Amino acid sequence: MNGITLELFVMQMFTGLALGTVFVLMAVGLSLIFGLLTVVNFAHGAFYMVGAYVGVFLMGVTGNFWVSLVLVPIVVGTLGLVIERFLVRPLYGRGIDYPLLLTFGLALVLVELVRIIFGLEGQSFDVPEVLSGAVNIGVGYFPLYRLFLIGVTSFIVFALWLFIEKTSYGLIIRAGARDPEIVRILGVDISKVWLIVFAIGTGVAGLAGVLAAPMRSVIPDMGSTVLVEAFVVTVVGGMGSLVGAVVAGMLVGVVVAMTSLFWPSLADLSMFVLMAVVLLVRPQGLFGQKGLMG
Amino acid sequence: MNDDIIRTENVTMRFGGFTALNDVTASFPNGQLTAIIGPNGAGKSTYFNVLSGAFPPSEGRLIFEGKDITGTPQHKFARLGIAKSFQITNVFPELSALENVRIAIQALEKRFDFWTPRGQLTDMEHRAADFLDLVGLHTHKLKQASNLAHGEQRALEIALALACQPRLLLLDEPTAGMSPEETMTMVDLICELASDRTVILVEHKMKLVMGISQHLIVLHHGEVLAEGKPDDIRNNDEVRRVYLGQGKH
Amino acid sequence: MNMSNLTGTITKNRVLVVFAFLLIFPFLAPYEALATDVLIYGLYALGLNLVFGYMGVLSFGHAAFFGVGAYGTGIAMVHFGVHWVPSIFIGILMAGLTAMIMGAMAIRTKGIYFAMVTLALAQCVYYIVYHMGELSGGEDGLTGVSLKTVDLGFTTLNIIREPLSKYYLVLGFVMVAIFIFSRIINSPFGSVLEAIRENENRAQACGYDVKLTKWVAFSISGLFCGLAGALSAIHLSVVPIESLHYHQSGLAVMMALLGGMGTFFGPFIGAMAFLMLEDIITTMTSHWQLFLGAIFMIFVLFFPRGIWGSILHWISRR
Amino acid sequence: MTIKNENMSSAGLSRRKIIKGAAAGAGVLAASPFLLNIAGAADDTIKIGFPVPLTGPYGSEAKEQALCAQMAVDEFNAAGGLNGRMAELLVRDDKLKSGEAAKRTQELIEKDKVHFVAGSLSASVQLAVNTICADREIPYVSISQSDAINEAKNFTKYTFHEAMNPHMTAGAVGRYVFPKEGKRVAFLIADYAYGHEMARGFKEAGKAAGIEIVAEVSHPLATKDYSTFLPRIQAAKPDVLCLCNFGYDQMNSLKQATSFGMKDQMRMVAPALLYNQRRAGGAAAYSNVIGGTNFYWGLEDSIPSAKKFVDAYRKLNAGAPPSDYGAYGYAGVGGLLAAVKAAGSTDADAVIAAMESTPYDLYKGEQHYRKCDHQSVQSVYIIESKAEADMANEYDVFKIVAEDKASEDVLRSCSALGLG
Repeated sequence: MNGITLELFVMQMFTGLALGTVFVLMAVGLSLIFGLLTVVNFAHGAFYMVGAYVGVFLMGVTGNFWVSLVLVPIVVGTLGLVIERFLVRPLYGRGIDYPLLLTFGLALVLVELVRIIFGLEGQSFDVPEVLSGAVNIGVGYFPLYRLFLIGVTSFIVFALWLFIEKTSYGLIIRAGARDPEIVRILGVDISKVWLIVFAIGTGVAGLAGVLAAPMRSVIPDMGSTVLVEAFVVTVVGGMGSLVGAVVAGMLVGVVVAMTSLFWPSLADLSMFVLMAVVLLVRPQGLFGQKGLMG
Repeated sequence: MNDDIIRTENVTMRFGGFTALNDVTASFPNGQLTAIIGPNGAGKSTYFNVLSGAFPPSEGRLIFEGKDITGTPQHKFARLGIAKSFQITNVFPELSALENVRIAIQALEKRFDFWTPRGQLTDMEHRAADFLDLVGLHTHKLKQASNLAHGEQRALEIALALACQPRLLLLDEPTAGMSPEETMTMVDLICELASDRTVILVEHKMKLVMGISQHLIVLHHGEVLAEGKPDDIRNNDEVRRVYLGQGKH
Repeated sequence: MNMSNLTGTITKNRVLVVFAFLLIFPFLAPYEALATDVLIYGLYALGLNLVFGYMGVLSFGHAAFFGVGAYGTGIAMVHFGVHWVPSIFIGILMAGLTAMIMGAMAIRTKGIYFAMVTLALAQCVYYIVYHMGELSGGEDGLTGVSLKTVDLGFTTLNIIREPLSKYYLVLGFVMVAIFIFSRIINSPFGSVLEAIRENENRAQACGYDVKLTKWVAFSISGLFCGLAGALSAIHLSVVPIESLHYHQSGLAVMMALLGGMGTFFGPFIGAMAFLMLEDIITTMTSHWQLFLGAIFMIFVLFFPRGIWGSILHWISRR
Repeated sequence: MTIKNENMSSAGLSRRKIIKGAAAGAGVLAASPFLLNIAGAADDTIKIGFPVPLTGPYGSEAKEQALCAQMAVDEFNAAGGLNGRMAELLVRDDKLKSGEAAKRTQELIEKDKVHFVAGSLSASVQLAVNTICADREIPYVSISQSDAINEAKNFTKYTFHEAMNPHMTAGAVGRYVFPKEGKRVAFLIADYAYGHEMARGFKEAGKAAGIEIVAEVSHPLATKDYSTFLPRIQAAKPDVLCLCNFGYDQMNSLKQATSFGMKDQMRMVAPALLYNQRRAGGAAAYSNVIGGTNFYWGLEDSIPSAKKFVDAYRKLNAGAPPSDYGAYGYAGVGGLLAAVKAAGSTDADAVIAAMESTPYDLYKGEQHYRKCDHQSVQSVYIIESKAEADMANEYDVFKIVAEDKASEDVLRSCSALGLG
């Protein structure tokens, strides 16, 4: 290939990692919810979209990007909380497919509600002044906002890891993921744990939405492709694994970036090829437990 | 030992870092009722799952009728002549008792027949009915399995296992959760079944086991603690210590 | 008790019942193209129902079979000038082949994972077809699949000018498919599917190779959906790329569930309810998706048996 | 069986009931252009089917199209129709999906018995509707950009293309930009027919200007994140970057290119620069971008028909001016109705003959349909997007910098299309 220098290659690598951050944030929430609740949340993309719109709304009201950034996951997480409590919970014990089907319907409803409230046309959401522009990272100019994105994602992942590994709540979550019965016998109200995990997962999806909003257009359909990408990442990483979601998200980002460099028009196909390979070689995903998938 | 029906040679089973079975070598005499006993956590269920093909062992070999069948996929065990009942009731809940058994019979004959109407499978249905008679469910043939009483479901499960016409029948705690009357009926059934085939039983009710089995294997901490006739086991100091020691807690 | 006799009779003669109903259906539907759509989507949901309803495995990848069936037929007709009848069989075979490949990968996973993996694999098919350029038409879809007249020997149908004759042409294919489907679910293989739905472990212990059975059922299911796709290519004269999108898979799932999964009539009733409701609601509001999503959630929460399944349940309890 | 029958007829009944109720009940609904078929029209009405994507990402463009098309119908009716025969517009939602469009068009023809069809907002929908209409011998006026529709493979005598096509748009923009901005040109191309058609138009224009193509990157349609495609273009150091994509793809790639600092390094050019898209994307992302359009409301200062159209629209819409895609809807339906009047009948062949022979001026100066491919020959306007500071009001988003005069010479020749 002509015109491909080492610098371009390194730059592309970096771009891939930044791209991976959105994948990571989406997959972490999806994977967490699955790991504990065995619910595949088909509305995950819709929560991402709602996050972006709540961000647009809060920006309009407060005019402050940072306030929106903090409030969006709280608002979307609360929405997740309500949905888990009143819509998903009645379905536990009714077969593993039902929550999935419910969230599929929910996604349709959420998208249409946003269309009714915000209209069909895209909303604009500008990068805050301090984060706009590009900085020289040695191999070329890289958007500051994307560097910020890498930082925020690392922070969120680290915080989640601390929460799950180092707090007593996290201990319950880990135990509950292995055997909900045991946790119940120990006298812990597992349903409360489920509620919180669902809220965290959806909240992080909402955060991903608002973080992506300045780069991508904010439209009601924006969650649809992202959902599939998040599925691919979780399948590659292994369901229910935090590490898996992070590694696979980055990996998918880099694979997409490299394909974009060498065979640009096949960029959309590349992640699926990666997934097919993983399925053939290691069906449970890179970091998945065997039992979950068979 | 040519009269073994099945034996394990140096079987070790690990789950992650945990060793559930350690170097278990034991054999099960043909035509007899053998019981696997041991305190909780001794590895009984794991051993049962190795014998019935659910878990391929991490190490060691599984020999059935002189043939190495280590690593054979689960579904082939039924075709080899090894059938099992599960510890937790495991039937086809929304189907009738008769259909439950008929499907089990069909597994040996018509796995990929896409065209014959089910109504024409009368021969299979007759045979299924016979198995239901055998386990005492003749009055419940058309009842949906999930509507049967617990004991009846256990009986149905044994009928499912029998439908494979096994030479070796593996039963995992067949009387678990049963009332005393149900237990009596089940014990009678087990004895009857053992009269014309080899039966391996996992059980933790010592008394029950001592009364009906001809051979015993005692597991402790994933290893074979003792093996022999009921009387030998009863008088074995090691076994007494393990069981009595347990009782103190 | 009269009612349960009636349902018994219906079940026994289910193929005839469907046939009789579908014969008069275009006179009840608002317009013929919609009636034809009900046939096609009913068949599509029926195909999915083999794995979803009867075997209890949720697939979100059936758009791939519908789409490949449509593209296979359309490409054969447009680019290779193949007669429409063999083209339909080409479409079906291509769909079956796709199902075999996708199935071989997807059965390596279990339970809920299956839904995600089939979805992702179907998206993969979407992008592959998308990139086939001239052959598939890419984003523009495949146009010009026009079948104007059909020579039946004794008469010639002008299916462009007479939408009713197009309906009956499609019905011919659909009825053959329904007959075959009915035989399959009533066969010993059909009972294996039910056994897997009821208790996978038990079926395995009984001696059924569950993975192989799933793969076979998945592939057969793909054939039916492929026919549905092939017929849709002829019905619409175009093959849109979105017929491969996962939303298309979602349609079949919703129709099967609305009608009653695991019931024989369910998919057709579901397709009928779905498409007619859509037709009514879209004339009143552009927010059809809101109603669709809400109705679907209500069914999942309160009527998981679907329309036909709930009727059957209600009759059996009287 | 009985049960299912009841099911069916009750659905049919409720449909009728609902429709009656809606028609009787809501004057609001009757005024809405989307429900006109409900208020049952007399039998000799001239019916025009209008499939556009009311829902979906370009819903606001579609609504605009329907609104303007309705304006054209109302004007026709107010002028007495065709000897008293009134026209009616039947708007249907095609959801921007060609399958849905094919189905809706069949419905319009079979159930509603329309005489003509106009509409569409994407090439795929346009081609699908074209197939359906041509098979059924219904004249169809397409109002979105595409080159394929004029080609022999798709063209029939029933096909009319009111919108510009990518070849003429990109060509016009290229002819303006390349001599001015520099010869090193890079392309970012959405990987579908429309994207490649635009790139081809640019290259054609570039031959005369002697451009050097330094990078050509195609991205999948509807890509959300362009960061992986941009470094390569940046590394090639072009003078001009041609964004051969549309709508949200254009908006996203522009925004992200801006964040990579590329706007300071090269001139961004987007052949189809849309009014609504620019307003949704914000001034910052679009400022200084050069593009082409069929219409901008600023034309009211120089062209009488534009003034008339803009005034009429403003009266109906609280002073807001019409958009480019709205204008297509107006001209597509208006031109069709003018031909009906000229032909004195709704007979397809008579109307086609009238359309082929009659030039028209509805909103932007004179246009006519070229005989061989029924492409509307029209001027292309070159516009530059204003920065926030230069805008007089929220509607003041573009500056018209040049006009590429209407001429058959800028179109691909009839023989190149396989039509002659």
